[in-house]
Formats: sequence, C-alpha cells, structure tokens
Amino acid sequence: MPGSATRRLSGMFNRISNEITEEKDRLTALDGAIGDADHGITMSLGFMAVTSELARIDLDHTLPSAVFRIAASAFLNAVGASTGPLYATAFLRAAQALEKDERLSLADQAAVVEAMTAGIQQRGKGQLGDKTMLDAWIPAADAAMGARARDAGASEMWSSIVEAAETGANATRSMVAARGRAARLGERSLGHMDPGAASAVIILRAMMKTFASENSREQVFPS
Amino acid sequence: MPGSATRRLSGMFNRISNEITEEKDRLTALDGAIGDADHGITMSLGFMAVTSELARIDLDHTLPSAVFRIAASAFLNAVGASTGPLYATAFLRAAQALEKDERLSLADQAAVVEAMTAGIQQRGKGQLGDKTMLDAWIPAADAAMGARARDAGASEMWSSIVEAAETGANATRSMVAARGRAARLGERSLGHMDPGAASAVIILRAMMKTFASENSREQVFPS
Amino acid sequence: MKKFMNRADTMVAESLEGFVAAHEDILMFCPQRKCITRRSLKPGKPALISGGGAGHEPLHVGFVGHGMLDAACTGHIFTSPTPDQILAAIETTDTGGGCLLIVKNYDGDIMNFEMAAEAAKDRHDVEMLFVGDDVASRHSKKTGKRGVAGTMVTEKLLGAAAERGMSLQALRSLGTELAERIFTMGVALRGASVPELRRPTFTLGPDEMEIGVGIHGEAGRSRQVYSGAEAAARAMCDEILAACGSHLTGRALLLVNGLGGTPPAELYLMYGLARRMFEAAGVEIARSLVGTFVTSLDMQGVSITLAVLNEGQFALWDAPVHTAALRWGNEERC
Amino acid sequence: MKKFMNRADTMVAESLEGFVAAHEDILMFCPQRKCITRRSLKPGKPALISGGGAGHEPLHVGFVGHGMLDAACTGHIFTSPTPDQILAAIETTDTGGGCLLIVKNYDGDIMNFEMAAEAAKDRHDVEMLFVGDDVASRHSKKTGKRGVAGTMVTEKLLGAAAERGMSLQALRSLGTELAERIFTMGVALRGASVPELRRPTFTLGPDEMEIGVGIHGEAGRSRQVYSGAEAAARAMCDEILAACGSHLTGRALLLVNGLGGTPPAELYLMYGLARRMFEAAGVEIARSLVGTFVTSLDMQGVSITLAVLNEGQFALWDAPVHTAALRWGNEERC
Ligand SMILES: Nc1ncnc2c1ncn2[C@@H]1O[C@H](COP(=O)(O)OP(=O)(O)O)[C@@H](O)[C@H]1O
Ligand SMILES: Nc1ncnc2c1ncn2[C@@H]1O[C@H](COP(=O)(O)OP(=O)(O)O)[C@@H](O)[C@H]1O
Ligand SMILES: [Mg+2]
Ligand SMILES: [Mg+2]
Ligand SMILES: [Mg+2]
Ligand SMILES: [Mg+2]
Repeated sequence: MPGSATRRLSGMFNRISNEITEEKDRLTALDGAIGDADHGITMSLGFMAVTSELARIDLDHTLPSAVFRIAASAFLNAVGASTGPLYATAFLRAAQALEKDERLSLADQAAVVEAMTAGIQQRGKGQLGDKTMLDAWIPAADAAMGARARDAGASEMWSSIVEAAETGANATRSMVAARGRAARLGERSLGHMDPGAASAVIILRAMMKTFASENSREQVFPS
Repeated sequence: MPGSATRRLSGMFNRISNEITEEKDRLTALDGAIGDADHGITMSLGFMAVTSELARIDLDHTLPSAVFRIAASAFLNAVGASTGPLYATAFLRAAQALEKDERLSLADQAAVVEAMTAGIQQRGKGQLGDKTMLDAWIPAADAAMGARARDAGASEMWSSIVEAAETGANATRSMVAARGRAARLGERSLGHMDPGAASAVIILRAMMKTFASENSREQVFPS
Repeated sequence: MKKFMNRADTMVAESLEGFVAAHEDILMFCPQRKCITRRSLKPGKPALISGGGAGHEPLHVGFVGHGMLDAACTGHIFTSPTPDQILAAIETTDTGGGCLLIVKNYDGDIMNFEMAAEAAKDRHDVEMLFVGDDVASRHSKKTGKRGVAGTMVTEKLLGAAAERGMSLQALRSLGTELAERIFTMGVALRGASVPELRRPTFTLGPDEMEIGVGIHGEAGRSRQVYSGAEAAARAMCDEILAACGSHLTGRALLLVNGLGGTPPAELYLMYGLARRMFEAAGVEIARSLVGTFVTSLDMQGVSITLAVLNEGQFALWDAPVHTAALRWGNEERC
Repeated sequence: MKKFMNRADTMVAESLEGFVAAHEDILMFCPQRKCITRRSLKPGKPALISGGGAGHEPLHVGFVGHGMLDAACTGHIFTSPTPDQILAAIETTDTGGGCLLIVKNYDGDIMNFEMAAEAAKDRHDVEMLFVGDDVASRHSKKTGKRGVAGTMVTEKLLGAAAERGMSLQALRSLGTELAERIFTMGVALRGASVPELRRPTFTLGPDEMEIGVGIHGEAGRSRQVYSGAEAAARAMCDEILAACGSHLTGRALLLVNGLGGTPPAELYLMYGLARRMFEAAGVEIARSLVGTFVTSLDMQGVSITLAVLNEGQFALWDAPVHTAALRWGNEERC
C-alpha cells in the first residue's frame, strides 16, 4: 500500500508548512536579532513549494522515498538561503533511508530523523554547539536512536525526540554562533535563540503529530 | 567729516547683522514652509561678511557711498542665493544715490531706502503682490517719499517706513507667490509670510534704530 | 537625521575636496577653489559653464570633462554660486570660443549668473541659456519651469555638440530647442535633511508622498496618498505625457534619477514601470539612463525624465563622454 | 518605511525586469529568467559567474558585460540564488573554457553554489572561488571573512584577466591571491528596511552608529557613539590598516561605496577623509572609485575598501569594462 504511507508523508508536509507559516513572524524576528530577518520567510516559502508540488502528484502511485525526493528539489529551487541546501540534503538522505523499506514503520521514522540530521551535518559542516539547527536535530536524532534501542512505542519515541529538540533549541540561547550569518556577530549572538533551531522544533513537532497520534495510521490527510 | 557718517553706516550694518543673526532660525523656518529653508542662513552669512569686511577698513578715510559699495561686494561674494544679487544691487544703488551728497542727511536716508528698493526691483524683475521682499520694500520706499513730501522728522519718517514694511510683510500671508522658489508652490504658498519680506522688516527696523534715535548723531558704534 | 559629515559649515568644501581628489585625472580646482574645471581645455571651443547650489551632486561637478562641461561652480547648499565664482570659471575656460552659461531656471541662479555675465561682457563673449524641464512647475506664469534632472541631458547634448565644433550661438539655439523637448517630474517619500537643520525639510506620514518636488528639498505641488510605485509612476508619467503635447513623437530617452536616498534596485523598478507606461502611450524608448545624478541631498525620491529627441540629438547623446559621473565611448578620442 | 515598490513578493522580479530593459544592449535574461547573461559570449573564454541575494544592486547583475562577469544569478532579498539558477548560468555561458563561480563567503551562498557545482561537474569544468574582504568579521574562526564591497574589485580584476585569455585554474589562483589584498570595513547610521518587514533591521539612536556592518542589514560588530564623519572614518581606516598587516605596501586602490541610502556628496566627503588617513599611513592612493555599487537595500551607510595591488593588477583594473554599473576604456575593443 504505497498510497497510505505516502498520504501520511504528504500530510506531514502539509502540517509542517501550516505550522511554519503560522510561526513565520516569530522565526523572522529571531533571525532579525542575529541574522538577516528572513528565516520565517525562507522556511515558509520552502514548505509551501513542497506542498504545492506534492499536490500535483498521484499519491497512490508514488513511493514515500519519492515524496522526499520531490520535497528536496521543490524546497531547494524555492528557497536559496542556507536552509535550501540544508533541508534539501536532509530530504534526499531521508529518501535514501526509506528506499530500503518504504513502509514508514517506526524504525523507518527514526531512520528518517537520523538521515535528515546526517544530511544537514554533511552539507553545512556544522557540529553540536555551533548555534544552528543542528543543536535541535542532533539531540533529536540521538533521542530517536535511544528510543529504538529501548524499543519504545511511537508516542514515547516522538515525545522524547521533540523534547530533546526543544532542550537543544533552548540551549542555543547561551551559545556563541560559529556557523551561519550569526557567526559574524561573535559575542553579540549570546542571549538569542537560533532561528534555525526554533524552526527545527516546529518541524519535529509536526512530524510527531503526524506519526504519534493514536489513529494516525488510519487518518486521511488533506492533500 | 566722512568719518562720522561712515561710522553710522558701519554701525547700521553691525546692527542689521546682529538682529538678522538673532532671528536666523525664524527666517529659516519661514523659508522652510515655502522655500528651501535657508533664508536665515543666507542673510546672516551675507551681513556677517559685510561687517567683517567693514571691520578691515579705515572708517575715517572712507566715504559712506564706499561703505555701501564694500557691502555690495561682500554680500554678493558671500551669499549666492536670490538675496545676494538682490541686496548687492540694492547696496550699489544706495551707493550711487549717496555719491551726490555724502552727508547721510534725512533726505539721503530716504533716498537710500528708495534706491535700494529700485535696485531690488531692477535685479529681480518683481513687483508689488509677487509675495517677495518687495512687498515690504516698496511700501517702505513709498512711506519714505511721503514723509519727505510732508517734511517729517527722522523719527516720524522712520516709524512710517517700518510700519509700512510690517504691514506689507504681513500682507504677504494672503498672497500666492509669483517670484522666487515659492512661485512653484502655487496656492500652497498661501497662509505663510514671505521670508524675504520678514527679513526686510528686520533690516529696516535696524536702520530706524540707527537713524531715528535721538542721540544717534553722537553715538559711537562698535566697529 | 545623521549625515556623513563633520560640521554643517564645512560639509560642502570637504565633499568637494574629496571629489576633486578622486577625479584628479579629469578635473581640478581653479585658483582659490572658486570653481572646478577640466584638466585640459580645447582651444577655441566654446566653454560650457554650469553651476548651482551644492546638494545636487554629482550635478554639476560630476559632468565636467570631455564631451560635457568645461567648468562648474558650486554654491552653498541649495544656493546659487556667487558672481565671482562664475567669473573665475569664465576667465579660466574661455579659450577664444566664448562661454555658454547653462543656468537652471531659479531666480537666485539667474540673478547671480546675470551679474557675472554683466561683469564679464567687456572681455568675453558670453551667452546665457536657462534650462527648465520640471513639468510640475509649468503653470507658474511668471517664473516658468524649474531646471531639474533634465538639466544633465541638456549638458550632455550641448557638450557633445561643442566638442564637434558647434559655435556659441548655435549651442545656445540648440539649448533653447531642447528646452521644448525635455520633461521631468519628481516624487518624494521622505524629505531632504539640510545639514544646518538636521531635520527633513518636510515630514510625510507613513502613507503619504509629495508629488511634483524640485531638487531643493522644497515641498512639491501636492501631497497625496502613496499607494505604491505603480500609482506614483502613473501620476508622474501622465503628467509628463500631458506636458509633452505636440512634442510627443516617436522616440525618446528615458532617464530615471534618484534624488539621493533611493537605492538602485528601486530606481530600476520605477524605470520598468515608467518604460511600460510610455510605451503604452506610443513612445519608443530608444535610450535609457538609470542612476543617481541630480540629487536633493538625501531625499528619498525619484524623478522621471522623458527627452523626445531627433536622430541628430540621439547621436549627441551617444557621443563619447568622460566625466566623473558619466562615462562612455572611446576614450582615445577624448 | 516606504519604498518604491508595489508588493514585497514581486519587488525583486520587477526591479530586475526594469534593469534588463534598461541595459538590453549589454545583457539579457536567460530562459525562465533564472539568471542574467551577457548578450554575446566569447567562445573558449572561461565564464565568470557570480550571484547572491537581491538587495545588493548593482552587484552582481550590474557587473555583467565585457571585462567583468558572464552571468549573474539573483536570489530573493539577502538570500542566495538556488542551485538550478546557478546551473542555468553554467549551462548558458560555458563555451568550452569552463566556469569560475565567484561566491561571497556566506554559508547559504557556499552551499547553493556547491550543490550547483556538484550537479554540473560531469558536464562542465567548474571551479569555485570564495571571496571575503570584510575585516570586521576576520576573527570569526570557523567562517572567516564575509564577502562585501571588495567583491566587485575581485570581479573586475578577474574579468579583465579572463578577457586577456587567462585559464580557469590561473583565474582561480589569482582570485585566491586577491583575497589577501582586499580589505573592507562598513558603517551604518540607519539600518536597512526589508520589504517584507517595512521596518529597519536595527534601530539606532540619534547619536549612534553601527560599525562593522555587512551587506544584509544585519547588525555590525558593535554599536558606538557617532561623533561625525572623521571619527567614523578613523575607526574604519585604523581597522583596515591593522588587518592589512604585511600586505601594507606602496600603492592601493581606494573604493568608497554607498550602502544604498547615502548620497554622493557624503560618499565623497568620506573618500576625502579616508584618503588622507591612508596617505598619512604611507599608502599611495593610485586608483579611486566612489559610488553606490554594493548595497544593503536602503541602508544609510558607507564602506571603505582598500585593495593593495601590484602593477599587473592595476593594469587589470584599468582594462576596458562595459557593464551597466562600471564602464570605461575603449569600447571598440569590447
Ligand atoms: N552551516 C550551517 N549548518 C547548519 N545550520 C546552519 C548553517 N548555516 C546556517 N544554518 C542555520 O540556518 C539558519 C538561518 O536560516 P535562514 O535565515 O533561512 O538562511 P540565511 O542565513 O541564508 O538567511 C540559522 O539560524 C542556522 O540554524
Ligand atoms: N525675483 C525676486 N524679486 C524679489 N525678491 C525675490 C525674488 N526672488 C526671491 N526673492 C526673495 O528672496 C527670498 C528668498 O531668499 P533666500 O532663501 O535667501 O534665497 P533662495 O530662494 O535662493 O534660497 C524670498 O522670500 C523672496 O522674498
Ligand atoms: Mg536569514
Ligand atoms: Mg531660500
Ligand atoms: Mg537657497
Ligand atoms: Mg537570508
């Protein structure tokens, strides 16, 4: 049934797009403090491009991995900015991870989080503590691995992922940026949350709502 | 005694310079409403140039007409603007009027006001009602002529000159400008006093203080 | 409002000093810094002299050089230069062909240039040309149109003609003819701030524009609601087209000029709008210039100039020019 | 803050459309308007491609033309262009000599150009050059100096070298060498206002300046008291001289660049100050450029760039260039 897993993914992107767009102003304001005041705009633009591209395809005849590939190229061509290549690479790596098993099982979900994180890290050459989106994604990926290791259920796994991401994002406040535009501010970046980490939390929370809700398997998402 | 008449003229220019400079901001604000906001600056600059030039000459060996010639060239080279050529021409014409009789008698004083007015009119090609400095100068010249005709004394002549100039300057409020920068504003120039008319009143009042005060003949002015 | 200056009373002199230092290959101060002239003059060519208040840079000093002006005089901010400055320019640059004084149509400028011309007339062949292109002021009965951004078009065309050997009289006639062919309209979203005052010459609300502005920070013909670039461009282009009247023939030069505080990206946006509007009215835009050439200090504003030229005049526009602010064509011929 | 635009989301496209229309003799859109290229390419010459966010006009599109770039890609405001745009530029302009991608050193730009280069590498010989000249960011350990106004100096010199037949590899080496010789510092008196936000990216008090600003409206290295042009120029020049270190030899090019909302008169004043300060430090100013070339939307600010060049590099600077924003030298050879 590629259709059902594909529908879930498409629904996930819709949800991310809506929630990012709702928080557009807050993200832009965060970027205004230590960057160039466009993070809400670029993220919203990117995910809106993804959902409008996904709206054009026949979900019943598309594999989940293909959804991620489509998302990668739509996001990349819409955004530019740092986030374009970072999330495009993340989605490509997620697609590669899903190709082995297109069911979107709990293990696949954890693998997606890990693959996305690896993609962001590969493309941006960043690491934990650089005050970037990685400060949300790396703890999230670790939490996913941990949950898989102790065989946790969907809702437990996803809460631990989102909780880790939130803690990580909050921690960016006390970091001095070492990557991205904020790096040029030096000490002046202290005290502000990294916008990319903040949007990562929104994305992961939308993923949680997609995958961890009790009846999520049956749910039909608007395309 | 060229020295004494020359000293009075030099004192007159000092007085004009001081009083224009004191009112600099008001004149500039008037010009800001219907012109380019520099009338106080140009006038103050011009008269300061005149007084500093006059400070360099030997008053005892200079004729009153020469004082006006010096004033003309100092004002002209310092100011630019509309007021430079207008007052320079005015001073030149005053110099010509004095050349016949350098005593600076009451008749000479009236002739100076008339000659200055004629000079302004010749140079600027303006007329009564154009909403310019002429709306103060022309009534002032008329008042001077009138006072001479009825053989009025110094203080009566000068009060009637200043009163006429004030009335004329006030009347510019209800005029639409036809000369100068303000002409381009059309109806929008209504309701504002013309800055050049306002400064003309200040000049004439300073002349009155110089010539109409009882002991003015004996007064020694700072050079 | 802050400015990159030290003191208001030295701003013009300091800025000119920097200007001359930056362009010492093209121009220089004449003695006592009364004016700025080309480094090398062409004997016998009529000298083109212009000038006006400071605050309009690069006009006029930026147009001194081969193919354009021979000298330019700068006054105080928004204030005509004085006759002695203009006289110095005449004396320095008249190499036998006489001088054409190109004077923007303002009472102050006219009177100062006139006094200089009177003082020079015994020793020099001097002609005066008054330029006025501002259609917003075309209904001022006694004074007529102000000289604004279109002035630089006149200076460019006359400069090229003089370089080709046109006589003083013919230059003056050409200038008079051009006055009928060049139409400008300006708009501001924020007033200029005069150094002495440190506040804008007029203050607009967040949704207001001042339309029909000149280049001295003065208010324009009317204050209107600003509802975006399209409507502003429409108002300006309509007015220009109305003023063109019978001169509205085939081909034109379109100049979009920034008034000092407007970035290039916005100028090009306005250019795109104006071009479409003129083309829709049947005007072919044969030449274009977009940039900051005739300013009103730091005013956030734009002016649109349409110059309806004939083929010979386009050729003058295309002729080589080598100045600080305008430079094209083969320099070997300069 | 008002702007000459219609809608924030169409501003960049409308402005670019006007730009291309104004300069159709030099350049054109490539299909789907993904980039802007020269009208005519020189077969076999390595293609120079640059690009970056919108809001820096005339950089980079204004430098497309003979003697400088072959193509430029524009992203959203302050946002790198996307890999498909860059790929389109590579495919359109590679005439056999390969492509040099000139990339300002920002994470976003680097990653987007990298992805394009990866996608192109099977079919094209592609080299990347990262440019960074902003001395205010020279202490950022991991990221290094940002690319700001000095970028245009690199583009000019490499453009001239490419025109003379320099190979792709040699161009890249020259670019790398130039990175050690070009030093820029910026200051702002008023922040930029981003179209989407309609408010300044930062707000300064009446006596404050932001020093060490980049070109994306972002805050600078520190906020300081603004006590006039002299002190601001001093702070910038001192920092530049400190950064020069051993490169501080004889002769240099001095570029004073407006950040979008600064009028020419103020730029020349700053030029005069900077020139005197550098000369006092023993640097001979052999070439100068003053104008608005690399902007941060409508920011009221100035940057000072010192490029310590050798004789061969000065010759590259002097070589003919024919672009929308920079034009000199004989055009017959173009
Ligand atoms: N090299 C990098 N690695 C990981 N994340 C990065 C890197 N560079 C920037 N980011 C993230 O991108 C965010 C900024 O994104 P955005 O504002 O959309 O792009 P831009 O910086 O190009 O304007 C930063 O807050 C940071 O989280
Ligand atoms: N043609 C003219 N005839 C008489 N007075 C004039 C004329 N033109 C201008 N003025 C006077 O000059 C005043 C403006 O002077 P000022 O502000 O110093 O010069 P500018 O207009 O050159 O800035 C006007 O208020 C008006 O009274
Ligand atoms: Mg950003
Ligand atoms: Mg005035
Ligand atoms: Mg004035
Ligand atoms: Mg950005």
